[in-house]
Amino acid sequence: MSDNKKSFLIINRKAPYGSSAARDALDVALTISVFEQPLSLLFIEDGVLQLLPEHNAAAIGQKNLSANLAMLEMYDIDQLYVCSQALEQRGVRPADIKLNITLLDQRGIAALIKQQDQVLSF
Amino acid sequence: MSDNKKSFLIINRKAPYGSSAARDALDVALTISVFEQPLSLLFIEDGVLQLLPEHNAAAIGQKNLSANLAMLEMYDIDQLYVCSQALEQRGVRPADIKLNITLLDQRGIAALIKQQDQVLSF
Amino acid sequence: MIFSIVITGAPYSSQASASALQFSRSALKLGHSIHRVFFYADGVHSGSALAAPPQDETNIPAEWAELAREHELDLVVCIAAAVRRGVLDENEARRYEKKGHNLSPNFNLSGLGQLVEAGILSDRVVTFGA
Amino acid sequence: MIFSIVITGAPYSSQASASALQFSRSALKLGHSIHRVFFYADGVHSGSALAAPPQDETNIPAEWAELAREHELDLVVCIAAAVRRGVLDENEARRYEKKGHNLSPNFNLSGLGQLVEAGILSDRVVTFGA
Amino acid sequence: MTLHLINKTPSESSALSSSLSAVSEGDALLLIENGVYAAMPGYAELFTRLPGSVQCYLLENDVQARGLKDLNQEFRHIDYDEFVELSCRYSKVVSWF
Amino acid sequence: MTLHLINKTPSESSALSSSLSAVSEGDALLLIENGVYAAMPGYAELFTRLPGSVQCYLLENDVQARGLKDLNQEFRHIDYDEFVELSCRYSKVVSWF
Repeated sequence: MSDNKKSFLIINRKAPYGSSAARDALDVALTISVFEQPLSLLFIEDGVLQLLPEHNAAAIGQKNLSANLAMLEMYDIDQLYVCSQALEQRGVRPADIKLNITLLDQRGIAALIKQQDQVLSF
Repeated sequence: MSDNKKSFLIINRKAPYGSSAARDALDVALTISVFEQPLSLLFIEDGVLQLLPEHNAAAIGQKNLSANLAMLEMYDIDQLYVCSQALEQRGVRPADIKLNITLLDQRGIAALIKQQDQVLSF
Repeated sequence: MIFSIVITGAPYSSQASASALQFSRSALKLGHSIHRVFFYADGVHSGSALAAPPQDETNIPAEWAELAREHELDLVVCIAAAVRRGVLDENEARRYEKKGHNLSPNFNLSGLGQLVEAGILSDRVVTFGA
Repeated sequence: MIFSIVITGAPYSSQASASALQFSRSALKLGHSIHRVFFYADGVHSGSALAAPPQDETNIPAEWAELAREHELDLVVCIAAAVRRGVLDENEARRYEKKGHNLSPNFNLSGLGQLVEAGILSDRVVTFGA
Repeated sequence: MTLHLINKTPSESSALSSSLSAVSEGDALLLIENGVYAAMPGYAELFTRLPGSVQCYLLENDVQARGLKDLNQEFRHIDYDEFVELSCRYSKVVSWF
Repeated sequence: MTLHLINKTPSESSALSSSLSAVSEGDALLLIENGVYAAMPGYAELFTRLPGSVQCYLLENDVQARGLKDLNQEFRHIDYDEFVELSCRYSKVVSWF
């Protein structure tokens, strides 16, 4: 591994708002990007629910996650992978998601994990 | 409801040791019994795992739950109900459980809940 | 109706305390009474006087304290759950020889008897779980 | 091997911190080094100086502190996660005008950069999740 | 009659499946917090075996927070005031988490 | 090659099912904390589709704590020292919780 670069993958498995996991994961993503390390984000299981548009978290006294998600683009974090099966199970159409994502099946997810140096899960 | 008596049901749904839920539930059970209120305990889902014998929680720096379970008998808490389906799913034989329990199916569980004044879940 | 509320989840790691707060506000607004709010397990962190959330986020301990002042709510934090999690009042800090204490002044530490008594005296107990 | 450890669960509500402690002891005993232990999310409660568990239970904050003293471990508590959950050092207590502070002296508050730097400089990052 | 309160998604805990198997005739289900995701179209089948006498509710605050649309039409959306009223109307509240 | 660390029972989270579908040839699974319950006989079927090259381990401390007997024989019991050694042998550790 040259020049202290490591490839990071952040796995997002939790729905937003019920816990701090989604926000915690995005904060780590932005920090990895500040350190200019190769970074991918993978959304599986309930994690895909973070990507639905038009949140109104003020209704439960929280801040919208979408502001943090929008930061991803500002920070040029563009390796966003989404489990297609998780979308299907929940009845979400890929077109519902306004971010630029790459759909992966199980085999693709396993391959993505295999390629990384460090994997952090949330 | 006469004389400020209420019937309580404690639902145990969590495996022991991974969190404090099992211990928290038993502490509440003993307190209800001190107040001499009618009390039943229901073990469903992972909660049935609390009833397996021969724990050795010292291996993970905790105290055995069995001491707390033994207290149930000392306090004359004898309404212990266990979901038979939860046992089956996990491959536990009713004979493996050394406490005096009553097995219930789904219908029996629904009926038990229906009878109570207050239900606390853990 | 007489309600009591049980909270077993910590702010941030669960929505339990925030939901309970909104439920309690509605119940009081509708003319019901709240006999007691009981904080158990990780719920005890709702009683922290040291929590300092960002200004644009709800300060849950502060909102409970405010609601308690307005409506003379009885906010009880389970003493056994609190002490092991590092939520102490002045008495407990002295007992355990700790240098500080961090229980918000609008909350009280007490035993599980307060939960059971609430169950006996309330028409409804609503648990907001972790 | 250089390890770093991440802990996201609170003592009692999860086994994360206790498991991480045992893993760290084994790693050090086997001659490996631990670059950093990073406490994130509810993991920050492992750094509480006020936790007073019963005498016959493991005192997790105390055991981390002891391991840190023996092996000069770098115990870092995420500052943003800690401050909102009411885990403060003297500086943060002053900044937020709080009367007390409760971070155990063997722990330090710092930013997420410490987690990422640990990921870059360590051969293995092992997360103990809530 | 019981009001069952569920605050977890179908995959983050067994809360929903436990509650569904513990329901009696005339009970009600109320999904709150992450529980509201269970009203997404992909999960409709979970609720098909409920007795017709069981009313299903969703806490609108939590639905809005999460940007959910086109949810299961068997569920009526309520606010916190109605949540309190439901807690009164049913003789007890059982929480599944 | 990856060491997958699972610390939840099959019903308390989707950690196990997620990890099983993310495994590659030559990876290993290690069940710790409540994760060890997945080695109970009732759950044997969950592991039948794993590639034969995937090694399965159980943390003995957590097994003993819970009084578990007659567990799935596909799993080798290890202690914390061996847990550390496995973390070295595999090129990274991925946690599922």
